[in-house]
Amino acid sequence: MYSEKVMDHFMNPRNVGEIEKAQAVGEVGNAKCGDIMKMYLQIENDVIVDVKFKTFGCGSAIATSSMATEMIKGKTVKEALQLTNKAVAEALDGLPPVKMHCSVLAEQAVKAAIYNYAKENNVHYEELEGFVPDEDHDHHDHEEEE
Amino acid sequence: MYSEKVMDHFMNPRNVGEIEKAQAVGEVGNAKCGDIMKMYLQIENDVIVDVKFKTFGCGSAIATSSMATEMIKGKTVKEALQLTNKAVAEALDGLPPVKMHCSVLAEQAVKAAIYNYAKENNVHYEELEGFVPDEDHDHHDHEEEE
Amino acid sequence: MNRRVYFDYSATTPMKKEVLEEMLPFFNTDFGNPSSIHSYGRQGKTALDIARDKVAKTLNAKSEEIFFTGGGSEADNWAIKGAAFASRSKGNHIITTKIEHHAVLHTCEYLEKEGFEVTYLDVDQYGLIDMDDLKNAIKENTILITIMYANNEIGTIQPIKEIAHLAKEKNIIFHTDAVQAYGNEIIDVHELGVDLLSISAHKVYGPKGVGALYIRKGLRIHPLIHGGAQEKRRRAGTENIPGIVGFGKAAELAYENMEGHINKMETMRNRLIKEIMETIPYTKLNGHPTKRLPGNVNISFEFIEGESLLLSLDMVGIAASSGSACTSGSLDPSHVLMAIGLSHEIAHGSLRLTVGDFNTEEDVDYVIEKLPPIVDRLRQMSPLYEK
Amino acid sequence: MNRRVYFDYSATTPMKKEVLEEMLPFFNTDFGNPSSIHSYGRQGKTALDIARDKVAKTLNAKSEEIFFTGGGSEADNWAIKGAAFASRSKGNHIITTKIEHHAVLHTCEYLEKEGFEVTYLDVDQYGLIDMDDLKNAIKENTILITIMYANNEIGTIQPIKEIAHLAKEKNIIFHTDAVQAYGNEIIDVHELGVDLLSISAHKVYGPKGVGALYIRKGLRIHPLIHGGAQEKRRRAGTENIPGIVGFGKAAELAYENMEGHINKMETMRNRLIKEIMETIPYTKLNGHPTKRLPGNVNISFEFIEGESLLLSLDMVGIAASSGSACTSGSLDPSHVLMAIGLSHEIAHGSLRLTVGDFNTEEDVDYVIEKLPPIVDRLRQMSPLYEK
Ligand SMILES: Cc1ncc(COP(=O)(O)O)c(C=O)c1O
Ligand SMILES: Cc1ncc(COP(=O)(O)O)c(C=O)c1O
Ligand code: FES
Ligand code: FES
Repeated sequence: MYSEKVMDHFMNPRNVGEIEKAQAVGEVGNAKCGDIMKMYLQIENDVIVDVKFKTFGCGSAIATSSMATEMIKGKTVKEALQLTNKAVAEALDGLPPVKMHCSVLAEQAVKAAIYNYAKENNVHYEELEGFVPDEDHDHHDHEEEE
Repeated sequence: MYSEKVMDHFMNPRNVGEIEKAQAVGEVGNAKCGDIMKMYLQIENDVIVDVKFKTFGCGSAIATSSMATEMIKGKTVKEALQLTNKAVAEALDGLPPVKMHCSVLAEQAVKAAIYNYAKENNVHYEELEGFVPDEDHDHHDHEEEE
Repeated sequence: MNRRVYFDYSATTPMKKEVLEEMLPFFNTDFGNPSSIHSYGRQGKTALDIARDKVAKTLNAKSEEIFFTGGGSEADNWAIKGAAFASRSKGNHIITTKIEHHAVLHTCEYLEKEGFEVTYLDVDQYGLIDMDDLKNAIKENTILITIMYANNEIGTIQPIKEIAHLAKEKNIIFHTDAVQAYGNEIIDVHELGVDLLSISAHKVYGPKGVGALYIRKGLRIHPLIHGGAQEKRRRAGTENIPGIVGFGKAAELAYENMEGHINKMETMRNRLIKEIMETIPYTKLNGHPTKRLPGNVNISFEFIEGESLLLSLDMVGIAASSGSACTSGSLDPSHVLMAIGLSHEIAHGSLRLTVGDFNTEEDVDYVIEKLPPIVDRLRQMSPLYEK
Repeated sequence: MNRRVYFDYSATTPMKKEVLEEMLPFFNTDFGNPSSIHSYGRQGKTALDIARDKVAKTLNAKSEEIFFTGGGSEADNWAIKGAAFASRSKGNHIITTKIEHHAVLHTCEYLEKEGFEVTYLDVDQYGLIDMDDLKNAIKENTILITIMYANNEIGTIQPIKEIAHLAKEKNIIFHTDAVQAYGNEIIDVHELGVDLLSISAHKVYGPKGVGALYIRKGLRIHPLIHGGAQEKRRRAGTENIPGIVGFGKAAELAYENMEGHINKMETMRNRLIKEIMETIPYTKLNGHPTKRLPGNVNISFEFIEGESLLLSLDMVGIAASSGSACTSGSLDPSHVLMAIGLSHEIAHGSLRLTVGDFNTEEDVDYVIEKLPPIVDRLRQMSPLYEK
């Protein structure tokens, strides 16, 4: 079902935990749907110097959280905003179709954290235009079938 | 499906053939239903001294014909009229339920022969009262199920 | 009776050794439920996917167009009821033929009770439908045409491609029961243009109790078995993994050597027909002389009845089949033999010999040797003979 | 991961060796179609009769009340649609529960679209229906009650005898889905007084793709699969003889040692529940404490989600199951866990361990050893924990 990379990131997730004095914190998903992802970013000079996550969710949710943190660590905030769920999924050697939406959560969590950071620090990122942090991601309940 | 006795009478039927100058000949069934039984009786002093049959039909039809001829050979006409399909079936160690009606044909064939004999010779057998030789035996098309 | 020869491959086939071998691990080692996410379940899921690919390949279908069922009858029932109920708002008229398998015929009769209208097309003396009859039968409210690919009794093969073409032109769903044709004909669903096609594993050296329905991508029909999310939510029930794996293997084997198989069958079939017809008088070949299944022989013998013929053959070890109703205790002989215009008497004396992969020329010799005296013996006993 | 332990017997079971051995000859030696009158066919017919007797005996039913199907889902669909359509002139109201298997639930939902009215009874926190609710739900036009014998997720056993009694009093057909109860409870159809009862072979160490429907003698329901004259004309399709033979053997074995089986299951089940609940905090046992299947453990772990729990267990070789929707990508967790009143969060963290005949106390030890650190690791990762 899952690629070896997914299983590796699930069993040995990178960057699990919290950052106490994180500049940016974002949470998406909701427990009702069985998934919550929380991201903590430590940002210095517009660079993400550290990142941690906590996730309540399926294997794919945990693996994509882990991979997403790896992918944005050391990047500028602007670069991090380029992160797409597709890129995360590809970095994990793909996800089963029913699990693609979990990778959306990871993208959203990063954006939500930066959104909060931007708001607090009064910065504007055009990449965030149209982003609504509390929007129900409604990623579930799609049929596999046409 | 069939008892050993049925198979024996089917593979080695007794009294197959015709009697050229038979005193009594009876035919029942019809080819449409897949069964015709023809009985030839040689009757001397009210005793059936010889009997032969020809049958177009299933294994059970052939076996019951054979057994019926055995059972009436040497009997008086009155005794032969006592022959029931049940007795024939029992003598064959039973028949499958769907095949019980074939034994009715054998009983009817004997009766039809004696009926014709009685008519020609102007004898009356009370055992034949109510017997209609050309009645469609309509033995088929019963459901196995309640 | 030392020799035992099986000439009833259209009734069912023995499983090939390779098929059984492929199935064995799934009974008690890799036995998981494919819906489970643990390793046992994933093994089952992988096996299921592979088998589906194999079956799809033999029909030139996409994998996602193959839905496994519990047999050919279920596939027929599903296709017909599923399409009929799903299209009820568009119409209620169904067209089929008088020579379909009971799985189709009785389903259509059931639908008549449920408010559908069914036209049962006649066939000619060879068992072929007339395309003009079909055209004339189509009405405004026709929603489904279901016509079998090849007949199980007399082996006649219908012009499926033409029928499919006509159905498509008229925007009518077309189902074909290919249970007998599968494995004996190259079937390319896309080239044919059919919408629904039923097949069954036990007719192609696979396991009993497994079949499949091809459903053209995009076509919606109601499920027959509701429940779990198996088969993309269209056919519920824990998948019969060993059975499906066996079907996959049987399908693969059948198509690997289709040409060799057909040639071998036709050679045996033709010899049987020729020699039987030549040595035994008062016989009639049923079905089409050339448009017939490679393994099907169906001959009527006048003056005798089928069951006694079968029993006699069985006594010398020959397994065959008949269209006589006396085998089942029902009034009429086979509806197929009636539909091609046989009289009752003659229909009752029909014999079907269907050859298969495990038959040899020696088996054919054996039948040719044993059959004539048996027919003769029964004729001698028959009041119809010499009349 | 050297050790592999299977704790998912409610999903499916491995076949017992004796079952496979009994099936083997029927794949390619005694492979005949039981409808054929030749020796191959008669062998199949005999095997079929014996298997039917065996299954009938385990239910204290008559042989002619047992009808083989392609699985439990087909049996459920047949019972419910068959009874509903056959009784449509008498009424259109059906009563069931909110915790049925999807084979029942989705069939009822389908019937709603077809003009039937369905009442879905609530259950209490243990998963039990309230007999008064049932009484109150019965109306003039109620034609069918279908309530499962034992639940597949939480193992709760309903008061079937009482329900059957009430149904009989009100002259309503009563069906019970006994797929999970069969082999784990003494079931006597006559003592219970049920009209229809579904079972499935692969839950009792028999083959997948075989089930049976008990139909009380005299009760008429519509067929689901029309066609040939098999199963007394009530379920068409060439019989899956190897599968049915396997089912017969599995049934026999299950009932030979029912008491020993139940005792062994209960011992393992009770130890699992006790030790897990004692060593891991923030847990909740789902289902009834005593009226539950002997092999069923269902526990919710707060703050974590089921799929990641299953994957982690699978990595150490433990096969289990969960009611979390994240295993299937659908929005809501199990409808059963919702019906007993769990919150979404907690339902997502449920684990089902179902024990079976091949489990040992060492397997239980292994789970008890491996589970706590896994739960802890996932909780450490969870944003909900310590909140
Ligand atoms: C309670 C219940 N009913 C019905 C079924 C369906 O049985 P099958 O998988 O044989 O179709 C199952 C198992 O999947 C079950 O647990
Ligand atoms: C033409 C045809 N259709 C359908 C069936 C039914 O298939 P199954 O026996 O797998 O249900 C058969 C064989 O019995 C058949 O020959
Ligand atoms: S004569 Fe027709 S079944 Fe025996
Ligand atoms: S988080 Fe729900 S399926 Fe992945």
